[in-house]
Amino acid sequence: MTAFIILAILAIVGALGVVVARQPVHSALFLVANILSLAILYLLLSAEFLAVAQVIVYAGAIMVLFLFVVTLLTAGKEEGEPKEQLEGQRWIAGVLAVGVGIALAVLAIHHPGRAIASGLPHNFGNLHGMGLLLWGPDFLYVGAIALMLVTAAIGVLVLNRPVRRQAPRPQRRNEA
Amino acid sequence: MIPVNWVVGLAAILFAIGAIGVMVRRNPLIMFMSAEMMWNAAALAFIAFARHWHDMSGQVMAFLIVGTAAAEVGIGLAIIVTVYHRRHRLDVDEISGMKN
Amino acid sequence: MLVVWLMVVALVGSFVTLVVPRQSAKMVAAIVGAIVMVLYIGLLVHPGQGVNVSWIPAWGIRFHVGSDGLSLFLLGLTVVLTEAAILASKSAWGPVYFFWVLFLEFGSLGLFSALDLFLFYIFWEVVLIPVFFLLTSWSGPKGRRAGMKWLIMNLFGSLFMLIGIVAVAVIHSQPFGPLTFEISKLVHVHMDARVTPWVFAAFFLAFAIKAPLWPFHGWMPDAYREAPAPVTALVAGVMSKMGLYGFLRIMLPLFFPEFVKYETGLLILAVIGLVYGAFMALRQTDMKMVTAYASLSHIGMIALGIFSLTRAGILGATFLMVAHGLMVGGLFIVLGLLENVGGSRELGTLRGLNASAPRFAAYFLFFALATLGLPGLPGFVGEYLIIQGLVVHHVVFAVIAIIVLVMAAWYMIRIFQGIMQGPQGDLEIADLKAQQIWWIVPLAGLVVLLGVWPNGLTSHAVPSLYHAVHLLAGKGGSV
Amino acid sequence: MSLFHGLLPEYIIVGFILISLLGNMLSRKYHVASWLSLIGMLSAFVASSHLWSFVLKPHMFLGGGAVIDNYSLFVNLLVLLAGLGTILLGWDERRWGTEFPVLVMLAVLGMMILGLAGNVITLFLGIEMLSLPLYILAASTHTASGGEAGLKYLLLGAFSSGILLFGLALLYGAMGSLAFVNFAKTVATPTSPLLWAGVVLSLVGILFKLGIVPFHMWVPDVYEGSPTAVTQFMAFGTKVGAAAILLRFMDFGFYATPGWWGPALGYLAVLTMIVGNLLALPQKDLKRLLAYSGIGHAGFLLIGVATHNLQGARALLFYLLPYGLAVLGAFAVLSLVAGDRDQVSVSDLTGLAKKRPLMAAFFIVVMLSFAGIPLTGGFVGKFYLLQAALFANQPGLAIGLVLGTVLGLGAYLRPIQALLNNQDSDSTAPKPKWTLGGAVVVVVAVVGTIGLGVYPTPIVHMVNQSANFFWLH
Amino acid sequence: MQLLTEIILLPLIGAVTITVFKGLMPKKLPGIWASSLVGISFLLSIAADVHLTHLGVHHRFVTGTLWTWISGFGPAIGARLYLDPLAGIWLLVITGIGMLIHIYSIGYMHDDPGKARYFSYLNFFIFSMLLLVLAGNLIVLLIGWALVGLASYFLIGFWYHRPSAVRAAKKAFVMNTVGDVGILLGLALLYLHYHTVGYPHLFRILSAAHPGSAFFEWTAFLLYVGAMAKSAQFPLHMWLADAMEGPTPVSALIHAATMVTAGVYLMARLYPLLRLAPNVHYLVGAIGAFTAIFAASIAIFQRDIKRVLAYSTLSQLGYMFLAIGVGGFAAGVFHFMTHAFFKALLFLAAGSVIHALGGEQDINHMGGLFKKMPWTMAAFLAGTLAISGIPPFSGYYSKEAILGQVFNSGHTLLWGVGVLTAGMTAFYMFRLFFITFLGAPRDQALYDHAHEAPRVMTIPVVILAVLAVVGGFFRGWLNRWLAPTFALYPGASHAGLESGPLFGTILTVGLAMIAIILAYWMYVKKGVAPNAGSAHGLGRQAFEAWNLDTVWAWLAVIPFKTLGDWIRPVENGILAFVNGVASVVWLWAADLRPLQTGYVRRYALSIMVGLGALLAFYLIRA
Repeated sequence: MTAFIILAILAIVGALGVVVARQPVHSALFLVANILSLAILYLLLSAEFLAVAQVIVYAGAIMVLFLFVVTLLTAGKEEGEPKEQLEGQRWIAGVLAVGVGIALAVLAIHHPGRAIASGLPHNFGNLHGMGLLLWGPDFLYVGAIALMLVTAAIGVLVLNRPVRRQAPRPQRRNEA
Repeated sequence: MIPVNWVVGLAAILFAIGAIGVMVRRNPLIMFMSAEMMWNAAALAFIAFARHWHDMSGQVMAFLIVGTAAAEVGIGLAIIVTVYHRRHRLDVDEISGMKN
Repeated sequence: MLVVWLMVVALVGSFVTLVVPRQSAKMVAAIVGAIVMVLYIGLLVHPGQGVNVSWIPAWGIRFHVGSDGLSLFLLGLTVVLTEAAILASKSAWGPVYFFWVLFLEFGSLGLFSALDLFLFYIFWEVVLIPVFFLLTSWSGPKGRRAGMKWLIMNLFGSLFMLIGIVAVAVIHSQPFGPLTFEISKLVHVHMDARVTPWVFAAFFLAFAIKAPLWPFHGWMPDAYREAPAPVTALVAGVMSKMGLYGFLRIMLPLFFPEFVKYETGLLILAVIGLVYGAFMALRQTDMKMVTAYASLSHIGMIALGIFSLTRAGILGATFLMVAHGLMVGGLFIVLGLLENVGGSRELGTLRGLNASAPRFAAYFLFFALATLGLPGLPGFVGEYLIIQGLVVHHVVFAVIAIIVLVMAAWYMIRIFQGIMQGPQGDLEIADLKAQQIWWIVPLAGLVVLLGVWPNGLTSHAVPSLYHAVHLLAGKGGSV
Repeated sequence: MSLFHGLLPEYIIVGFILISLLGNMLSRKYHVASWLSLIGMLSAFVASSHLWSFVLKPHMFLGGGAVIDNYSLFVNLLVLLAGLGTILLGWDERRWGTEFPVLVMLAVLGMMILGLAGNVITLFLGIEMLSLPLYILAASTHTASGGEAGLKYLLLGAFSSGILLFGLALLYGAMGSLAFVNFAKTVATPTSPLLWAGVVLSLVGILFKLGIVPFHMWVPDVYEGSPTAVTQFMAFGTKVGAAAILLRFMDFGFYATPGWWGPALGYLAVLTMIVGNLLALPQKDLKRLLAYSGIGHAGFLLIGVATHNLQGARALLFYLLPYGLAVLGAFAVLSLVAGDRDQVSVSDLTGLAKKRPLMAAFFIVVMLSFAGIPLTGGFVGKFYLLQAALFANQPGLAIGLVLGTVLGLGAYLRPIQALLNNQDSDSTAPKPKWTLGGAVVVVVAVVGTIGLGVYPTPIVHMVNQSANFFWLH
Repeated sequence: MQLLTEIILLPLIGAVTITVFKGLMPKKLPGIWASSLVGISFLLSIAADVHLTHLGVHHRFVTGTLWTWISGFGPAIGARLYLDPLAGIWLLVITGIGMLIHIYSIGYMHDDPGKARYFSYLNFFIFSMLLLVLAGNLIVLLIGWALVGLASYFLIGFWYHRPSAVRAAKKAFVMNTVGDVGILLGLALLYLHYHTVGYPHLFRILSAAHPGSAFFEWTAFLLYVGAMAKSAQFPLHMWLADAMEGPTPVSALIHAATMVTAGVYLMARLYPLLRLAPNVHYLVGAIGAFTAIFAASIAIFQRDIKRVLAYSTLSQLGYMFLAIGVGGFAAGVFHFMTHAFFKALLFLAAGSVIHALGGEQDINHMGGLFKKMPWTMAAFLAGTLAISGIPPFSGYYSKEAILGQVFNSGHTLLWGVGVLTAGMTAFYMFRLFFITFLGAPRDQALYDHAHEAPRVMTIPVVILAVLAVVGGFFRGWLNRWLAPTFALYPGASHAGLESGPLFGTILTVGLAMIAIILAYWMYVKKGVAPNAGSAHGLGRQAFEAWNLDTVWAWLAVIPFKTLGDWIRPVENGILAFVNGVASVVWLWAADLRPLQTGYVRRYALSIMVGLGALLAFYLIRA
């Protein structure tokens, strides 16, 4: 319980940091903190594999990508955000999100649940267990993820191609 | 023993913070990070419930979320870069040419 | 079967006009119209059984068409008036114009012969489209607005009717019966007392807007004013009958108790339209608008006949529907030709034309007299029957109706004299040439025939009419 | 039937994606990829049709994660139609590069997965797989509006996916299972708050994709900014996918307890129909107009779910086809009129009837189908929806449908009147050119639209068969 | 039956052929063709009447149905014809006098470019009038009734380029329509109660009924409204004077001899119904008497030769209705017959005068014409004597019959009015005669041009003059002739011709003689100007027909037009409502558009709002 509280505070602080930080780099770093604390929480929740995956994929790959882009886009540019201009945006968003969050949290905490008496199954959440699933019955899902990553690759390719504005329509006879 | 319900409560709070981030920040990168945070919150909830139900399919789902997030971040960052690489500021409110 | 052929010929013919050379489109359209007329004569001789085949079996929808006494003559009205409209149109309006006119004929034929409620609805909306396009493309910017108004208002009403139709079918199928849209079967539907008024209102709205009954005529002045004269003739002559036909064909059998319940209110509505149209017609200076409001008044008269819920009234309404179509259609066509040569429709601009155009004057006067209900011409027959029906229970309305008949004589003669008689103005117009308008003579002959021998129509209409309103017996009174 | 057999269309698409990628490496010729994708989708189409008779009884795989039945196959057919149309419309759009067909196929795959999704995982994967290529496609024009469209779509998509995911997580927590089949079994009893919170959150995610008010805001901007062919794909394909999963999710997963989720959807449907069609009225940009009309149509589709009866499911499925055909036709004409531009305003249509009568006629037909005029498929669809609403004893939905239709009619009449308007037409403006792909799409759309309007019986039968998943319980 | 059909159809054939082929016909043909057709019709009418005499007294009618006119809502109504002695009289008068006037018109309309049209109208009128008279039920009667109105409309407006003619035609048509719809409603009521409007049948039913119920009063009143309009009874009389805008032979035929007496015919026809409605029956007589004296008062001050005759027609029609009102049906019919003779005569003679003076109708420009037009003068004198009721001219007998019956029935007041009117009649008629034919010419130029009419015009005039002189001697014959008709009606005790007390006769004739002498003294001896007395005061009011036109305008025309103007805003409101809904929708759309701000964060917020709302919705419901 203590561990949970500490991790929770860490995660929340990280999350708040992301939202509050003035500079994107700081936000990214706060997000790393958040992700790491969550990873530890995963461990506590008997999800060893995911904890590892979280660290490697999120903290390792995704956040690095973020940091890279942040530096790419903010280098040599003015930093910081101008003042809020949309009327009531912060206020309404805050109230709504806090309301929704509190409502959900309360619901979740009060959810009775049906305690399962027996202990965890064998290999629950470790590499072995996940492997059996992901390379077994759920392999198709992994295939889908693979296709998505391919999509991402294509996307980067397409989006960063040199711009050809107003490319002329191909003339049919030229092709022939 | 971690109280699963409390973990889900934490996830809800993270989710809300992420939502606030998306709605309040004007830097697209931070907005995107906040959205990722919402995904993370969902993954956390899945894992917590997987623990609760002693059912690994929740963890599989969480894994898939992480994988998808990776793909999405790739595309997202690419789009953000294409949109902003010539702009002065990273301000999402500037990208509002289409309206009404 | 023949009735289907009528529709097929009209439909195929409409597409044929699109592919033939531009200058021969009118001729082709006229030939198609003539073929339909010939087929219609066949139909008159052998009314036949119609066609009843499954169309969308999943919803119990059948392609069920047929012609009985109620629809037979409205089909005839459609056929005749369409041909007249084609002949009265300018060849220069192009193939698409004639396509739409024939398409309108197709839709109208379908509507009047449909015996399945779904089919009825299909045609109900199909006929809206040609008029919209005719208004949009063959008149000015005001016409575009009028077209928009026409389509949106009518569709607004008819969509509520669609709800009504589906509601009736759904209620009829409860519990767990198959869906059906056959009018003859839906008649036996048992509706909850809380639901019925709404369904009634849904149907009523559609029919009242299309007719148009007062005060649902918001689309009417613009559409009548802006449309090319032959189209106005079709709208006023044929399409306005669709709403009234709907009352007879669908609402009376389906909602007879409601009609009895709301009778007074409905009669008041109709009578307001009757009086209102007459007063408006009296104060117009545009000859087309006089006719338009006169038409509104007549629609009120027909509605009065229907809502009187007596045999005579309903029979009179049936008769007047056909007769009014021919008369007002002919009148609009003549006015349109007059506008073409005179370049105006205004009472002050056009005056004393009788001297230069006696034929115009003669045709104008003939149709004007028919419209105002001169005894011996069919308008009188219908009006007589309606008044005969009204005196059974509602003498007050009969009195109002006859006062309006006097007003009709007044406004019609006023507009005729204003344009045709009196000292001759500066305007001299070319009179009609025989080859230009030979076809209006048979039309006029038909009108005379109807006036002299109305029994030819009524005796045919009666059996199906009483079938449609068999519930009338419960209300007593054979008149 | 084996899983492999059942997933044959999907496998074919995957195969052709891989082949195309390979082909792209080997040959940079633009049309190779287009042809490959065309063949691929056609074969998938054939495969789906072939499977039709094998799945009179639904087959479940992956523990309920994938349900192969007539429903999924019908969705496949619709989606493939959308994909084929997109490929044909984009046939000559060389500037998008050879990756364009691949991306379309990827999105098609995502939509197909949505059609067969039977658990939370496939739902999520399908939605993401549908969205990711579309983010790219939306942004792919390298124009300011294209970038804006992509960015908005991306940010909001990520946001809504987050909501969806959290909702799914809550559902999982409440149910202890990811499969809809098990939801249905568990949910029979009165519900826990966690459950409905989960339903609400996941609904928001799905309704966002469908474009329901108030989750619709991205639609006009993204449609306007995207290339025309892609817009068409979004308007048709995304709606099919989202509607398919929404139907399966609600009507299959929560069939037993319709009473508590139905009304809210009903209100949203009415709101959407009215707001969407209302806002379509004053639009000047044609794509934006169609976008708002798409929102309105999403409202119509939602009726089918809100009625939570068999007729509703059938009607929704049916309505997707005439709607899609009209979208195909409208956007095809739009792209022909636009030529090289990406923007088409209503006034650009002026005088089209004179310049290209046939094109104008086709456009009119599809517009009338949108408006729900009889003898077009749109009418039959609306009729079916109305039937469903009244069978469900929800006249409010029917009235909303009517009001929405009338408002929409007002919007559709404006382009029609513009193209019939000969007076104000700019005679110097070049005539739009027919392209082969565009012509094929338009003709198919128009023939299909009228065919559906005149003789819908076969499709009605197909649809009625497809909606049988409903009776699993 | 066939005979009846032929009688009716011949003029119709004439009308149609002339209309269709007028371009092909030689100039003179239409007149001859039309006249000969009517002539044949006349001969056939005689044959038909002769045929009637061969029928039994209790069965003296010919009837039959040509075809079923309408059916389906009750017993069928046929296109029926019916000839009985009553109709027979009208038949003879219509075709006979009609023929004469046709012939006269050949001369009168000789120079008019529209004469083919004229003859087709005239033939059409004869057809309609025959249809009216020979109708076998009220429906056919109503058709004929309206068609004669139409023919009258055509002929009044014959010179359609004259605004006054056009206005008069419109007035006549609209007022006649008032009558038409009265009959329409009345017959609808009759049909409703008895399921028939066919003649012998209807008479039988009505004869069996007992008087006094409101239904009979209403029905009779409605039918009487029809008769009132057609026969120009007060207050629906104004159209008749204006109708003089038509050619003079038309005035003779339609607006004196035949059409305007259709009301008398209808009332006589509906004798069984009037019997059942005592109040309306009395009303008929009272209004008749009032019309008679009222019109006479106007006629005294008129300056237009035709207007004088028109008002005298009105006055004489009043006599006929007076007769009917007291149950003297035969007397009414008798006066109709003699009136047809002498009034047609007067009009034709007046027409000759007008013709001779090149269209001048104002008596201020006449005078001394007896030298130029002796034949015409003689004929006119005969007519004037007849109308003034001087024995032994025809008018004396018929007027005596009426006044006698009125006196016998005990309506002393009505009788007094009748007697007074007789005196006035003699005065104004002789005023007209003296001013026109005697004295010095008032307009020398016109006088110099005057000439006797051609023979084609004088011969009909002379024939009519003879009839006007001897018409009274048909008295006994008529009584016997009509007896079978009225015998069909029970309680017809007063139907036959009666004579009044001797003092009445003396009083009437004496009054007339005094009036003639007064007129002679005033207009020949003293040479009073014709327009003297009509310049101001009561005379002016009388000259302007007591300004009833204005009253009518205030009572009917202006209210209707004003109502029409009031309705216009309502109409604008309805139209504006439609447009208003459109603009409200448009504005609404315009108001909603800014919500789509283009800011992606707003969009996200909107999603969140939706989410919150949905959650709240379920929270509240949960």
